[in-house]
Amino acid sequence: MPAIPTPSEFVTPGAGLLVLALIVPVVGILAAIVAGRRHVERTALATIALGAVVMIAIAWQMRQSGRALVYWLGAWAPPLGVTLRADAASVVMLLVTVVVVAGIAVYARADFRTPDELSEARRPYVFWIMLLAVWCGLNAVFVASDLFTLYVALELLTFAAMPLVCLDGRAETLQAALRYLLFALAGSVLYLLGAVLVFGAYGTLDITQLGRVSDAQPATIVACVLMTTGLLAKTALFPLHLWLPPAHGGAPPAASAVLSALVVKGSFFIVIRIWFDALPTVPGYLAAQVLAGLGASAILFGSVIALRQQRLKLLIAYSTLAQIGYLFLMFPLAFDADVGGFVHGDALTGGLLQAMSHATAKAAMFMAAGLIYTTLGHDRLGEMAGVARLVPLSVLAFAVGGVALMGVLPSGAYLAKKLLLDAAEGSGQWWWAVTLQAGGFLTTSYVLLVIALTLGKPAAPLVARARIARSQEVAALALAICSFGLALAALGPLPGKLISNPLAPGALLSSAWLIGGGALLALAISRELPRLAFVDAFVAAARPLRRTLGGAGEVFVQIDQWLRRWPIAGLSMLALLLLFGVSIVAGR
Amino acid sequence: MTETTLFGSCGALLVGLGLYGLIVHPQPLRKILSFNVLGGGVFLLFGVIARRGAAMGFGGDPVPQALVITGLVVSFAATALSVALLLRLHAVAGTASLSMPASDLPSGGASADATTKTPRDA
Amino acid sequence: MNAVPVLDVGLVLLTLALAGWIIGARDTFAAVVGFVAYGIILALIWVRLHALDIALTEVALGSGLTGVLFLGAASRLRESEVAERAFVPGRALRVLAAVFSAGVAAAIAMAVLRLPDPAPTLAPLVAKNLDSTGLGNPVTGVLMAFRATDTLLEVVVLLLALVGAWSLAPDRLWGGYPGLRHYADPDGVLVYAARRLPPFGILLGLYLFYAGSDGPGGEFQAATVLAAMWLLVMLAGVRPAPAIGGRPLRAVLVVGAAVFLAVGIAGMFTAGAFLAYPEGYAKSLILTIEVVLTLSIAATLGLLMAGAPERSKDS
Amino acid sequence: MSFALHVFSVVCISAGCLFFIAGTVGLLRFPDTLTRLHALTKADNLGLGLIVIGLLPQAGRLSSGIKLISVWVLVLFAGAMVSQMIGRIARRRAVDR
Repeated sequence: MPAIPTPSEFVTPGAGLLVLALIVPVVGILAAIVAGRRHVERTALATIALGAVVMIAIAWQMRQSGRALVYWLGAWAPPLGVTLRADAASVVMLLVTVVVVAGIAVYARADFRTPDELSEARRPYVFWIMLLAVWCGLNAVFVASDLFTLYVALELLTFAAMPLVCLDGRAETLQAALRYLLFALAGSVLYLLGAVLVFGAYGTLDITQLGRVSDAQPATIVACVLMTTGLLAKTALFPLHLWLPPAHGGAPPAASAVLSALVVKGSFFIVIRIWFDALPTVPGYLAAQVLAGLGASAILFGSVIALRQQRLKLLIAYSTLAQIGYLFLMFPLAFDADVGGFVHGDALTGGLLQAMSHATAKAAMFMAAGLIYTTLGHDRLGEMAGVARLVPLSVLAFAVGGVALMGVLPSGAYLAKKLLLDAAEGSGQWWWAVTLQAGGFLTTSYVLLVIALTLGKPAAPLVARARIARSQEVAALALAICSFGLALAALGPLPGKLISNPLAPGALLSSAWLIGGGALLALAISRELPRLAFVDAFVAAARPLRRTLGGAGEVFVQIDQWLRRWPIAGLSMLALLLLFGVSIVAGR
Repeated sequence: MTETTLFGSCGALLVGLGLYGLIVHPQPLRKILSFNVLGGGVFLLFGVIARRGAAMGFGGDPVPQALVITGLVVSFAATALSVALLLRLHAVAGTASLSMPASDLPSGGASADATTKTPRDA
Repeated sequence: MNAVPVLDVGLVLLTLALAGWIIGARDTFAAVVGFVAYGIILALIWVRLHALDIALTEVALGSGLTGVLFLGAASRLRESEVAERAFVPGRALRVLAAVFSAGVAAAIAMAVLRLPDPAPTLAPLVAKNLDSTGLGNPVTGVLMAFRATDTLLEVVVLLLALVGAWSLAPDRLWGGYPGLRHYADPDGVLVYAARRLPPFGILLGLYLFYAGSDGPGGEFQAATVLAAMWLLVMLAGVRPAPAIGGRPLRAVLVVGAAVFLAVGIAGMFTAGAFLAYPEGYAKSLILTIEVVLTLSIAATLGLLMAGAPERSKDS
Repeated sequence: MSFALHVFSVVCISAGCLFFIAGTVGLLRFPDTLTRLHALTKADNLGLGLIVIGLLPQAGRLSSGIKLISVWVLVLFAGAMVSQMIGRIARRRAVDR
């Protein structure tokens, strides 16, 4: 009988805090369900505040001890028991998550207040409980070191996300929620099947133990393929994104922020856990190229289609599609040929930084879009002119979040890009360097487009249809600013060579180059154009170019619609399963 | 042919059948049914792996067996939630189809109204 | 080939045939009936795989409650079914889907058949540590002690599914009564059954629970039987489903998870770890948790079956 | 004695199986709902009853015997109830038509 792996790590001091990270939201959920009425909001806010203290304590503990925190639940050692384990990646994700949750909570207070004439209302009750639940599921994902516990956490996340999608109960969002639920459930079943195959091969589900014993045998290859594809379906990586645009574009803004900024990061983080920690030597170089290739397609499709949108929220939803693709570019760059596997290093740090920046920035952008919507009563891009003067803070929040995503100094995304570019150069994979640069231009193009649209001169003076709370604008802006500072703070001291003076001539030039290129792309492809004098001049001069590129953009839109049909998306999932299988087998 | 070979192949085939149904059936209720067939196959594979680990007088490794029970309960919750969602979609839209374009749904299309405090009821 | 594998082969063929029927049947109602049978045959396979706890769960939850759920949905959706069939994908797509599914199934079968021999197992570790929990049923030991965290999270998942189902109600019906429609004739046989059967059902549920610490059974199986009895009472209209706004009801729903959590937290101080049980008290604590958990799970399952509110609280 | 009990079991269980086969054939071959129900209830009531009686001598323990009989009683109850309900629906449909 093969020896059962013995525990390699023992409980570390202060690791009890990880239990708190897990149970504080659970206590909040239970209390909110019972208390109901007006207490739901208060319970949620108090829980989040308490949780923030716990996360800070965890980060402090981690910095004190300088190594991963490990906790055996029930004092049972793995493989029999379940281990909680937090490494640097978990801790920064925990911190960023609680910040985003808190920002969304402050913002949502105005939208999800129980009306005075009712003792309890559906929307606040559901929203606050599900916000806590999403947070709970994510914390579990970040600290659980067990493949099956991760499955339960994933399901928790799905069940919490689905009501957020269809909170307003329109047929369109109910349909989006059903698509999301069914596709996500299929994804989790595939993940579960992979997990059981791993158990069948090694007799343990503990990620740390698996990292030491796992090897490429038929069961683990199939398991890796199943788990990866299942998780990609839940992350909505192109071409498995059938549910993302309607779900993220149709939900109320605070809910969209939760879905776009947080929920997709859960399954993404588990992909990292599997490729880097549980089965590091299984997937191999070729499969990583395939994965990043999907990411590159996501960037291209997501960005181009974002430029062709007529509604702001859908534009942001497609931007999420593109940014999810960006997250997967780091996989081939983190492959170490000497080890034959994926190693923690600069590439992974870059990928996580990107995920964190996206979390804060995207939450801020959706929140800003919600404020614009409330003010105008619509979010049609063609009628955005003058909005910057009407709600300057909201537009500023959108702009700051967008600029952070573009990767201009000194944002987290800039650092992420720099780390990834260095890794691409170091490993000789120039094609990913090109993709990273191109992705920067594409991101810049749609961010600039929205900013320019709001700056235009309105045909008729704009009137605000509704007043928005100042606290909401501040929350959005604060989160946007966080995407500059937070990731840096979370990472602690950085090597000096990464940070340069943003106003130095070289840095300014590269920013200008990025902005110029992005602007050109936006002018060439976008559907809506800002009413600005130089734009009109450009359009008059470059009509054929716009016709060609705009037509190409429409082709992308058509392909996207085709890919998002259910049977096609299902077939894509099966095709990906087979493709990953072939690329792993062929890669060795 | 051993017991685990037989039931293992059966589980794999059920997974294949479930996946096929999930993809090609146009009615969501049939998709949910297919999802349950798929789940049955996955759990059966759990059972086979548990059975392979029979030792110490246990008829199977108790850990994967316990995981199946947890999995069955989660799977029931998933089914109940999807059915409830499906019934609600049907009540609001008169159809439960996932293939129908959102713009053709009764209250869908351009009149998207995400921030209203009181959404309309069907 | 001796007599036992013939039975196994028969069960497998029957399962595959039923699965094919569920996928292939034209009428949804027929597919649902096939699904109920599918669950029962699967339960027999679980018995053959020496997993009686799973067999009980499968037959009660996987086949029974899920079957009822599908039957209700199929009858409500019947009128729109024909229109939806129009969206059936073309032949090329179907063939491609079949080929791909077969490929995936083959890869999985290959992986399972080539698992290492002898198989790794945690059975010795479970056997070694089961005594300290005072339980005789190793599966209950895993669920309530070794991997109790999963069970706790799972109960939270069930609760969230219920709140998610409630969230589908229209705003004005919030706090109202779930939408179980009952057509029962007050003098009919269903009402008679709903009055006579529950005592036996509750007895059976209690037995399953009682047996579960040492033999097959446990809180999930017991809760399912109790939920089924409650469902029968609700369906017959003897006692309609309760309004979802009531605090006592909500307290019943969460009390199981709350007690579980409280014992877990107490373990941090008395036994050195979250969800650890102090020596000598393990069995009594586990039983305490299981009692309240059974109640909460039964209530949650019953309300999940009842669905979103469809009548206002004033009606 | 034990041989006689074995023979008794074999006879009863075989008879029970016969009822099940007959019931199944009837279910498949009979023309309408009510006659199909008629065939089915024979399998449930008599077939299962005979099998339970046949198994009783093999049960070994009193508690197992009680469980076997409870199974039969519960199936009888459920069978009677469901047949009644199906029969009612069938009659209502016949009247409607």
